[in-house]
Amino acid sequence: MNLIAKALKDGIQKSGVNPAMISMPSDIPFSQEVTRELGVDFFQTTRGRAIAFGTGLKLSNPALKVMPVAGDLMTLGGNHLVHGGRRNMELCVIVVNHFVYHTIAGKNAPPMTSAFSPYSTFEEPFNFPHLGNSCGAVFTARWTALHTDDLGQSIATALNKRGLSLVEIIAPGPNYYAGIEHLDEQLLKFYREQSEVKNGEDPRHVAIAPDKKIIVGNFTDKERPTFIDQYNMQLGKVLGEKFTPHGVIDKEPLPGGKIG
Amino acid sequence: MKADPKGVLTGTHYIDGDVASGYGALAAGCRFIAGYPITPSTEAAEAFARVAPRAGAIFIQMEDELASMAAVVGGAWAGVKTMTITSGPGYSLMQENIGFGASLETPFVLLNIQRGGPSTGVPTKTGQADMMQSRWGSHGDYEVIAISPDSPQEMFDYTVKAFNLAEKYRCPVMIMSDECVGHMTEKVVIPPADQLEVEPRRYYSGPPEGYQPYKPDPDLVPKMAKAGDGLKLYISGLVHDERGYPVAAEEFKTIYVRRLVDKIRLNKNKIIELKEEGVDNADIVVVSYGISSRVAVKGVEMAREKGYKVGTLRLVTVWPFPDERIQELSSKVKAFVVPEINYGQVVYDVARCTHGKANVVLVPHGGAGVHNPKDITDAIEYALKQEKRIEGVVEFKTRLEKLVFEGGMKLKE
Amino acid sequence: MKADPKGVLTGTHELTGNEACAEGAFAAGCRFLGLYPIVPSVEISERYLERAPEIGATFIQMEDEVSALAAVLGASWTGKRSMTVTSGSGLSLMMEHLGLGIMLETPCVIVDVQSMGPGLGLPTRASQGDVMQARWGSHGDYEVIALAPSSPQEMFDYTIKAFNFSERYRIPAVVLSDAYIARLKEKVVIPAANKIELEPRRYYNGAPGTYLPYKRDKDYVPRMVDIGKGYRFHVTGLTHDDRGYPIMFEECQEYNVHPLMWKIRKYVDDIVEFQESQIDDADVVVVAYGVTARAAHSAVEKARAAGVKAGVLKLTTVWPFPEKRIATLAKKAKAFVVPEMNFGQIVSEVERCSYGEANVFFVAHGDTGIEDPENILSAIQEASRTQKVQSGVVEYRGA
Amino acid sequence: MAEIRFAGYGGQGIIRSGIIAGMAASIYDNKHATMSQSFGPEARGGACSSQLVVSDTKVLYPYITDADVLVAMSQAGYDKFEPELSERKGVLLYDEDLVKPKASRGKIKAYAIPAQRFAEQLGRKIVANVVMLGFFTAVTKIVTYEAMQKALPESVPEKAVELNMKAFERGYQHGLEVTKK
Amino acid sequence: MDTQETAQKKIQTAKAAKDLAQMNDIHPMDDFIRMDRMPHIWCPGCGIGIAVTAFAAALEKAQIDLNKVSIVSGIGCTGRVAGYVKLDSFHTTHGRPIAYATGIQVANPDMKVVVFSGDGDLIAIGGNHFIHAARRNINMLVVCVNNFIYAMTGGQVAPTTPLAAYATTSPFGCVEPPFNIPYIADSAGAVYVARWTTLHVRRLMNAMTEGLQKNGFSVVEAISPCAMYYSRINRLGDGLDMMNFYHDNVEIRHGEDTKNLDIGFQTKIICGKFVDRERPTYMERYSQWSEAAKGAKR
Repeated sequence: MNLIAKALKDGIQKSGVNPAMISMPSDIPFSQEVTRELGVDFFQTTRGRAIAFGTGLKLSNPALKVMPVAGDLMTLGGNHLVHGGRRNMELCVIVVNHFVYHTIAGKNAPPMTSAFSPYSTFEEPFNFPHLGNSCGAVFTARWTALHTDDLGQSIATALNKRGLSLVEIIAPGPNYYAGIEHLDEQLLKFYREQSEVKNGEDPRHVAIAPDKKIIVGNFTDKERPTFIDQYNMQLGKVLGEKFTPHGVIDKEPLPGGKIG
Repeated sequence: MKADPKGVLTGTHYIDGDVASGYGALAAGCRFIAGYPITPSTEAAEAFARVAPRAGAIFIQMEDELASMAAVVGGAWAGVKTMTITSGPGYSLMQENIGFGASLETPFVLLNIQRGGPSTGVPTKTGQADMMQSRWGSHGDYEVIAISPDSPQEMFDYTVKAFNLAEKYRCPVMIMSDECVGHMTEKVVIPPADQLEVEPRRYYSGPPEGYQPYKPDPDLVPKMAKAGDGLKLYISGLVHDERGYPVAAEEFKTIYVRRLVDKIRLNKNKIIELKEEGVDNADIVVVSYGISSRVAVKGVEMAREKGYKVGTLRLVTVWPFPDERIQELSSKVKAFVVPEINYGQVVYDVARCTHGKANVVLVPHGGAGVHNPKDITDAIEYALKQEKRIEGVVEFKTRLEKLVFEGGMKLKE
Repeated sequence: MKADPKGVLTGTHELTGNEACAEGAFAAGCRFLGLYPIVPSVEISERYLERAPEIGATFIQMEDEVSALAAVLGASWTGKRSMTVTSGSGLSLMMEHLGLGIMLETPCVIVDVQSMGPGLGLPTRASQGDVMQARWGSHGDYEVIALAPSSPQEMFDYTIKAFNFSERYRIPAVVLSDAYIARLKEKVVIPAANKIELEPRRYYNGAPGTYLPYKRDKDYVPRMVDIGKGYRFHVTGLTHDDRGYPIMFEECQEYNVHPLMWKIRKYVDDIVEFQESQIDDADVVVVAYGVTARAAHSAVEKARAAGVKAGVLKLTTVWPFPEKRIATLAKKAKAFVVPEMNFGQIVSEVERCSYGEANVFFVAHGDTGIEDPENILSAIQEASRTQKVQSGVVEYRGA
Repeated sequence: MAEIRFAGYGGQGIIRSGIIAGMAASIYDNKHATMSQSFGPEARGGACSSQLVVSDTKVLYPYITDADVLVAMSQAGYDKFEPELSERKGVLLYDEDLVKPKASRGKIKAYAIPAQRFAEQLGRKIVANVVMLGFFTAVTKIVTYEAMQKALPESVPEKAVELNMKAFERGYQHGLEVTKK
Repeated sequence: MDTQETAQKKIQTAKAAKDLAQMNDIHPMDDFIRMDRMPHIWCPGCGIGIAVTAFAAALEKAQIDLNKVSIVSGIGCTGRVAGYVKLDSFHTTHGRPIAYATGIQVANPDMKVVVFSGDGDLIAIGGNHFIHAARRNINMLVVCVNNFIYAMTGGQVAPTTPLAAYATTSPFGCVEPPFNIPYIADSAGAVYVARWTTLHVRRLMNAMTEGLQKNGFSVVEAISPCAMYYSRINRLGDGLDMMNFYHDNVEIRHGEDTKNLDIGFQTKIICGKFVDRERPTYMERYSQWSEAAKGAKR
């Protein structure tokens, strides 16, 4: 988790957003030391509901920057991701993907007894950037935890993006693969050798498969009105003068960092 | 604190219970509702969506009930009063995050317009079979407050009250209404904003470093904070200590969960609201809640015409349950008659509190309709006739049961 | 019906509770597992899928608990005995489909390895906080059968029992294990397949055109068929008639839902099981279930040694609750002591069924992990000293 | 106290009728009025009814026990709810083109109106329920004419107020004529 | 329980009388439709019935043994389809028919499973099951009748409601862009994706036939008018007007890139067959795994 925390911190710093305005609903248990270090408000939510929880935060106080962190494959939370993307809810979603190593290394020789992995090995994993892109995310990127600079930059861009952005981080999962921790060195080397940077690649071509390199980079970067934009636009049109736009206090721009 | 006039639709309305509850939420200061359409609760969401913009409130229709409930908890931590609206199956889906909200000591209100169950059941018709679910539906130990209104006016009033209780005790408050009340249209008088008392959120106001999200005040309720205030909140659904940090040590669990339940149990006399009528020298007391209490009125009326001494005890707050009051009454009366639109839920708590001192007669009804008041009269009569103490809850055989299972049923489709 | 030898690992083994549960499922003929991994129930799934290929059982890891139980209900209608395993928050997510299982009268087993709640709680620690949820957690009216094992051997035995109950009464049955039993490793004796008695599914054997999915036998339980056999039936979660067609009026609701209660309530005596020890002359009866029963036994031994006449009533089936037995004992004994790893759930049932004839002492979740026999012992001693019958539960808060 | 049942099929504005009458009684006549509705998921075109209890004091029991008035706008609605009409004091109002009533029982008084035909003559079939409301007001006098005049414009779209007032008047006049006889 | 039987007999007698009355008319769909449940609940002008008819024809055309087809529906207007179709049919909970069907398919791979449900059911609450079943490539045909709104509950906004269209829970116009269902299905891994409106009955039927014959997760989106809510709230006329609209505004583009298939409010609708590819199904991967597992063990 350290690698990820570092990347998050780096990203927040680079983005210029005031950490106090960042709320981080997460279904990964970060330690209090880490979140204090990040300087954000941290919420450990029920499994898979970080995005839904974040939607509540964002709509109740649009001045907040909301940064849901989702663990493992987002199995339970897949629906919230696609709907968040469709609405273009202004959320900076970080997906931490621990599974890839096994898929890549073709380690699907059963039966394996380490928790969680054996059931999934014969299923094909999601191509997150593609799924995110197809449901409407305005920014998608994938990096391994090793690409620290690029990852930090991507997170910074994502944080300042108006709309749902999705950054997939491929990282070893010491929490779950306790038994293979000693592999970390090798694993990182593996990441280095096996990944290929292709910025701007069409996300549909970045699926992770055993015989292919992991394509990393910033894939999608587009503009779409956010949910709140669309809400203000539509209600302004229908209700006219009577309507006070949501999230605009005294017609001042929102606090909480640069808004593009 | 007085209500914000922007959210109060002062005046006399002729609206149904669902709509009244939607208006009540806005008047109570609710500024965020996340919901998902489900019959028969949708009108409340629709009503709120219509009036929300005038008060700067927002309604979002989420992708499902799980997301609605999670968003409502999130919204509350962003500093606004929040609510969600649902019915039977949606309520079941929300259970995980209700427990989560309770463990975070999040104030929010949940409106459940009960319908016929189990499963999809009878969506367009009434039921009262989620009462125990409202108390026990999520895993682990927690306590909630549940209110059961019986008219559109009460739907308004008690929605406001529900928000007040939620803020006061930092816990989920359930409005356990039902389809009959939800779809019943009556006059609803909404007072001016300056006559509506709303409970402000108890915010922490000390230095940022000193904030502990679960450090209780003397009434066992901790102070709230909101995201974005620079407090570096660490809020976790895991077992946590007063700072909110997850701890593995067992004793914290004891303290933490004990306070979760104690903050309601020990304050229960302040929370419980009952409406009693004619119980003082009654032989029989009819215990009821929600729409059943209005139906019971007729049954009681008929029994009184026959000269029986019958009192009524209406549970406005069903949870926490008024153990002491039932205990007290059970040594004075002969029996309790409990009409419920289910096959026995709250009646077991009545029975528990009698400690064998009075008989308990359940008048069941499966839902999709209300009791025939004659059944209640008959049950009163039956209870009066019993000389002996009967162990257990007597399930009174209703006209409907006889009709359906003893022949004579007509298929009217 | 005897068990299929293919699934029975006959012999004496050292197994954890979770492993024993998976073995029990195989022995009971379970051939489909719909799961979503959650601590502390994962080892059941792991054991299951490790052995599944050789036994010919299938499983699927679904995207969440909601769909895991949905898949189990679907699989059950194909004729395969099916189960799902989960823990606290997973059980909360399954509540809607528990209701569907009740309404479709689909036999299946839900194993809930209880850990601390509410919310995320403490996933690795044991608790008994889901007991009331198992009974009341889904909307609408229903009855369930729930069993509480207290050892790996009982995990094995009760899993089979749960399958038998679920087939007999066409109802989802719940096994309320806990994180402690799950990890506890003990000797488990698995008998030969021909010594394991299984309840066969109650099939309908008539001609395809004549099948009514909800036509009840005299004991209120309807008969099943497998899909794909040409019956082409319809079932729905809406209130329905015998044909499984939705009819939504009051009479049909009564016709449909009331027997869902009766099929359990009228056979309570056949279902309810409990184990008693030293109860005949007991002044104080400890009512316990699951892992707390072990502490209860130990406390009772000590109490006896100290001259207090104490006994244990251990619930095998928590639901339905043994109302009659409690009522009988209330008249004989002075008091009940109810230790639970929660803050008061089954104790209110004991209070209700004692009809004011005996005191009820409650020993809440203690500070020392698995219920401390010393705590229970002190409660027993206090209970034996208290003469007057008090109203309400007396919560024992430690010496 | 008066117990009124409006019955017809979905799309006729049966529930709306209950609301308008209830609003008139409770807000503008200062009485108490409770309206409850019942419909199934198959409501479109299916049976639909609303019950209204009007009382000078607070309405405790909100449902019909011994109906004073049945307003029937479909045969199915008539068949279903006729039996609950009080033998002593019942009043039946029906659309003579849509309902064929059985022989009268007890002291039930029946009044007929071609409400739908009138509505068609006015230009829109959809206001048949308002014609019926006018008729109801005139015949039963449970709700005052003045209260209905106030409640009606509040309950219909602005554009349709005039048409609805006309429809109400048409039914009301017919009611006066019928009761004079 | 004699009394219960008596009551039941009464139901049966009443039903039998109704059945008899209908006996005189034998309809070609009799083997497929539960005639004893007619009339159905769908409103005049609704397109769901057309989709069901197309499905019946598709089953015939695909020459599938009706005893080996199981149909699962969720909640909503389209959710009632399972109840009217004389197959092994399940009416389940809201949003979960795909999960339920997955259980059937995995436990008994011989069954052909069809999920027939609405947009709100499959894409809103059931979105997760939709994408995960597509990812796993579970062998099933999903027919998603898309009428742009929640109709059963009375016209609430759906994740398919076009921007600015009105619904009861978007009283000032819909503010959320709708899903492009083929795109989601495609990106999650469906092997067959087609979209037609209920005007294109024959093509819809052909798409369903192909979907039934396909080994893997197939999605057929059937755009259907909702005359009672969607059209009424948005003042778009009745069912026939919507059909006319489809006639004038549908463009057929087979093989179109799924990302170009967005639907706006009363704008052009692109229909056609968009995806038809091969991927190993869940069961294929599973049996591979299972064989390997047995090998590993011994």
